[in-house]
Amino acid sequence: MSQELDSLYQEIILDHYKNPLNKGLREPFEAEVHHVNPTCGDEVTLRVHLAGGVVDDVSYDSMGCSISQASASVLTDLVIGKPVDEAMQIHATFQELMQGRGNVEPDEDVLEDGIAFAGVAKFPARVKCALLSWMAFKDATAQTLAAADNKESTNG
Amino acid sequence: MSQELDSLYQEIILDHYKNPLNKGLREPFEAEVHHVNPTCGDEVTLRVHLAGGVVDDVSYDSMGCSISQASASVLTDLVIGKPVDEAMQIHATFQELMQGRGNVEPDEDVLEDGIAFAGVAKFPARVKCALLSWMAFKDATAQTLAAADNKESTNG
Amino acid sequence: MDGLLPELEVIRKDFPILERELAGGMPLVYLDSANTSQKPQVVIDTMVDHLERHNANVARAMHQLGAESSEAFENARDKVAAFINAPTRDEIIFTKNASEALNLVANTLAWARGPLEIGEGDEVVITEMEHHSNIVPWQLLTERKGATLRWFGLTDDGQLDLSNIDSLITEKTKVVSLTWVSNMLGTINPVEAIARRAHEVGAIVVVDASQAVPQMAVDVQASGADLLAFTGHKVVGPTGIGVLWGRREILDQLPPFLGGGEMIETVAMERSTYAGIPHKFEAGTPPIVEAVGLGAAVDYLGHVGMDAIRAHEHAITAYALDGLATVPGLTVLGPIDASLRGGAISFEIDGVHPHDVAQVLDSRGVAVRAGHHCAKPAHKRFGVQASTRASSYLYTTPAEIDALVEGLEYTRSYFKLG
Amino acid sequence: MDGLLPELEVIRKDFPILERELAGGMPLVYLDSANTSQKPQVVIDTMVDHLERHNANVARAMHQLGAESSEAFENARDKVAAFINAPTRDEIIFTKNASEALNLVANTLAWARGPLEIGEGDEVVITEMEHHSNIVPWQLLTERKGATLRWFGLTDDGQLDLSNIDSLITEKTKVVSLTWVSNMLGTINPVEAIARRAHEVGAIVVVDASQAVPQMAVDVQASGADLLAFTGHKVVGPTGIGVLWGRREILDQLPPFLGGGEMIETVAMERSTYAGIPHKFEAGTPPIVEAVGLGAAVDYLGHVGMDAIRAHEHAITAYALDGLATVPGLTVLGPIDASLRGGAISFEIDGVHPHDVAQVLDSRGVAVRAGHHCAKPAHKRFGVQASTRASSYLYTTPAEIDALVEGLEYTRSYFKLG
Ligand SMILES: Cc1ncc(COP(=O)(O)O)c(C=O)c1O
Ligand SMILES: Cc1ncc(COP(=O)(O)O)c(C=O)c1O
Repeated sequence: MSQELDSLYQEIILDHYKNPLNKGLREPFEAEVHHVNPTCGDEVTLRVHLAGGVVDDVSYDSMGCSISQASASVLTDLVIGKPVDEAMQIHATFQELMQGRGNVEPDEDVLEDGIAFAGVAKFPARVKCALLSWMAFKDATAQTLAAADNKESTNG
Repeated sequence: MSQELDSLYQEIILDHYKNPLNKGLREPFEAEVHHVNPTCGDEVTLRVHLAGGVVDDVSYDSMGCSISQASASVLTDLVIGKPVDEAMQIHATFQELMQGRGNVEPDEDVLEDGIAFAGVAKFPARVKCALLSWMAFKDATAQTLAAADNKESTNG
Repeated sequence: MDGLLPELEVIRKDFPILERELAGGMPLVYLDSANTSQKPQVVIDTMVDHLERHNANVARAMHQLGAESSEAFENARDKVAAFINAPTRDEIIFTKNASEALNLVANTLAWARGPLEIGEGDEVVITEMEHHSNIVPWQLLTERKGATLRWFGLTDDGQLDLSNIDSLITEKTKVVSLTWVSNMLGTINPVEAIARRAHEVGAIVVVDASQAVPQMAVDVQASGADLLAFTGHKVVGPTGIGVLWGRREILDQLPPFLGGGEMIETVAMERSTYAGIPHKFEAGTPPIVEAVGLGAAVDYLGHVGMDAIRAHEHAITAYALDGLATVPGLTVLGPIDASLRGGAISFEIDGVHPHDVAQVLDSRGVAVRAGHHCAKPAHKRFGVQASTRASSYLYTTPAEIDALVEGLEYTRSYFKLG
Repeated sequence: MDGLLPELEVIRKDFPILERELAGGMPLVYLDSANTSQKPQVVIDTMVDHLERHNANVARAMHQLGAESSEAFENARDKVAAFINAPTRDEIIFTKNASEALNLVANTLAWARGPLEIGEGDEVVITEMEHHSNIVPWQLLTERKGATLRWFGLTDDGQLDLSNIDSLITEKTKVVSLTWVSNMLGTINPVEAIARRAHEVGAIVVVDASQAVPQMAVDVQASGADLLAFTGHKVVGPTGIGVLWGRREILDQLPPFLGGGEMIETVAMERSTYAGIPHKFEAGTPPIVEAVGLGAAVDYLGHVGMDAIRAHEHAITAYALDGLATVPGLTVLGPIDASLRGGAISFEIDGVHPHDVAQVLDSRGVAVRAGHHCAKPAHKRFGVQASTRASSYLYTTPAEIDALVEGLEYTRSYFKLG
């Protein structure tokens, strides 16, 4: 039983949980979103700042379990500084891993520390925890891009 | 099976069904009520005329099955001309028989042809049919008495 | 007989109740399936297994039983979505029965603001052959909102009178709600054509598929419906569960119905926000074991094949119509061409009240329904107060139809009719 | 240990799921009964017997199966009426769950005219410890009708703060709705005293007895409630059924809720009239097999004895509170005196999130709930976002509480807390 548990609570996850990266809300940002996991109440407020097609900053404030906290930390570590397209690609890869019920082989080149979440995919109730901040990131990025589009088309 | 059926459809019932007594709506009357069996749609419109503490007339118009039709016929035959108290007593006796699930011994002195309904009590789905006009009679009589009371107290 | 299910005797063995002996040792001849269907062993066993081994609340519970129960419950949603070809599982809302599903729509429309809002001058169109569950909600809605309720009439052979469709469904129409298959007349209505007209004028189309889903392959995307309701207990599933399917675009616009449980996003003293579909409309602990049973039921029907079931019903219905035509004084209400109808056949017999018909049949083990079948306006249209209804399903045999016809002849003789 | 059910091992044998082995061969320790209770064999068997031998629709069907099914269904109403000491069976309304029962009341009040009508300037009073199902319906009602929602606060030890009762419940108050036993804090509220004040000002009293009926003998007539709701799946019955009890005088004044099926007296195109209670509030095919199961469930509980169950819960709860007090960094939310509370115990542990607590416990077979338990305002009141909840029932043993406490110690060591 402890073995099963260890596959969920990888050392990497517990490390990110204890020492989360990039935590706190920062300026500047184009979009701020607030996402909730309705069943358990976990919450994240997340801001995205894009500049020149690159994810310049992702800042967040969150309350929740080890999985959701660690996952926000890993997210920011992975996407900050990446071109938006690549960040969205990483998002897709992570989501695929999480929803794969443990049958998807994690790609360390893309996901780095994120591969530690492979074990979470086997716990359906925890998948939502791992995805909370990722969904918020996707939402905020989409809002930022849509707003930029709007501006352009109004200007054009 | 035919035997069981015969206990329900006594000759007396079929006779009343084919040749109902006192059918049709008549004047004078103090109260008219309309009762429905919601599950099957059987309907009865029933009028009561009381005079000097006696049930002077009960007239009715009805649509429904043999049991409900015959029961209206037997009702009027039993209560017309009886003092109100006695009529209500007959009502109570008939209702008790109907709701007795076949375990109540019918009292021929009180119920006369009404004892033919003893078999109906064994068919829970049909008890409502047999009671439809009886409930209407009780309701109309109560309304008449209440109106008379009111008048008295207003006059007094 | 052509069209009968090839393995009818095997199918009958799946339904334990069909072995029942009734009073006087009579075998059961169950011809009341439009009222409720019987349940195959696999549905019962699946429910028992869930209760004995996997029972837990769903969504909220993270432990192993909770995960098993949630998975079984949500799998049922997938199965139902596939069964009616819904574009996404999120559009499947579990209710307690078809009546709740229809009321959910009428009730949330009463509180809707924006394009779906209904008020004075607006019209809702239904038909004279609706079940009360598709009448009363619209009466309550139009009364409460000062809108007007209008009705498709019926032709003498029990079909919708479409001659005035263009003056009935107009720019004022906000909702058209109709039954796909009538539970009284058996009529199959041209839902798609009516939906086309309704969509021309911007009305939404609600389809009561309570009698359609049990009897034929239903494809909600091809149907023309915007919202569609059916009920578990008529598709060999348990009571306590119904389904509302709706296009996401419409469901998203409707305000919440019942509040509490998993229908929320967050609850605060100042104000609450609501979950997305389907959960937004599923307040409180859902019918869990019932959904699991319904999943097994649609699996079962899918395995037999809905086209095969439709062919079986058609064959039995044609055979029944032929048999009933031999009974003197008997008039069928509704189409007498089996290809225009489903398997519910209502009729009257001169000189015997439907209650009495049903009673005599029951004494011979033949179970039919007598009354208004929750379709009073349709009965009134045909000048009758009540009727007797025989309704078949995938387990019905020609021999059972023979027992019905013989029973009706016996009824006539019992009541001493010519 | 004093107060435990004398035949606890025999009772446990009645619940087949308690034999379940979980992942890694761990035996099930089910401590999530406030979420949903497990089902004894007799409830399952009664449902199976109904489905296999007596299944038919009720009320409408006059045949033998219909009579058997109607009788079983209506007997269940009698059993429930007796179980909560309702003055008449007609006051027992079957809903799909407690949430629907509470929404039924709020929803019909929105359309009520006359003395029960709610409008601007009127107030509804609830409490900060309500389950979302007793919050959201009142938020929707007061929002929609321009009325005001007011709240009883909570004391630091998780009881209702009654200090301002006279300024909270005033002449403006139309409804006071509160939970009898909190599903999060466990608190047992003084329903009768609050009802007395509410009745002084002419308000009606709605009681959410979802956690009370499973745990103690409930006498609706003595309770002070005008309306009272509970849910089948928490009293060892199936999902898909709940109960609303109400005083006839109140129920008669409420307009219909859902329309269709047996809730009518007559339906005409011009207008419809409605049946008397209870049918007026039971639209469509009711949860038949669920009612039959619920009847068996209350019979079962009655046979064990509600006072004995209360004593058992009290003993287990006291034992659990003692055990939890030994876990470093653990804080119980709610009264720590077992005699003031029911068997649901929510707690937090410094440094471990409730999700993680529940996960570690689950790996040891101990099933508890983690989250907000549909009581977000109460969590907010205590400055926490979520908690872990262990909840016992008549089948819970002291050894299971030991497993919980050991599991919590293991959790602390797993997360490397001092
Ligand atoms: C206090 C309380 N009220 C209401 C409910 C709602 O019950 P249901 O989900 O069965 O509608 C629950 C249980 O979830 C509860 O604990
Ligand atoms: C056409 C039709 N609509 C609606 C209903 C209502 O279904 P339920 O009683 O399960 O809500 C029925 C069956 O009773 C029906 O036949």
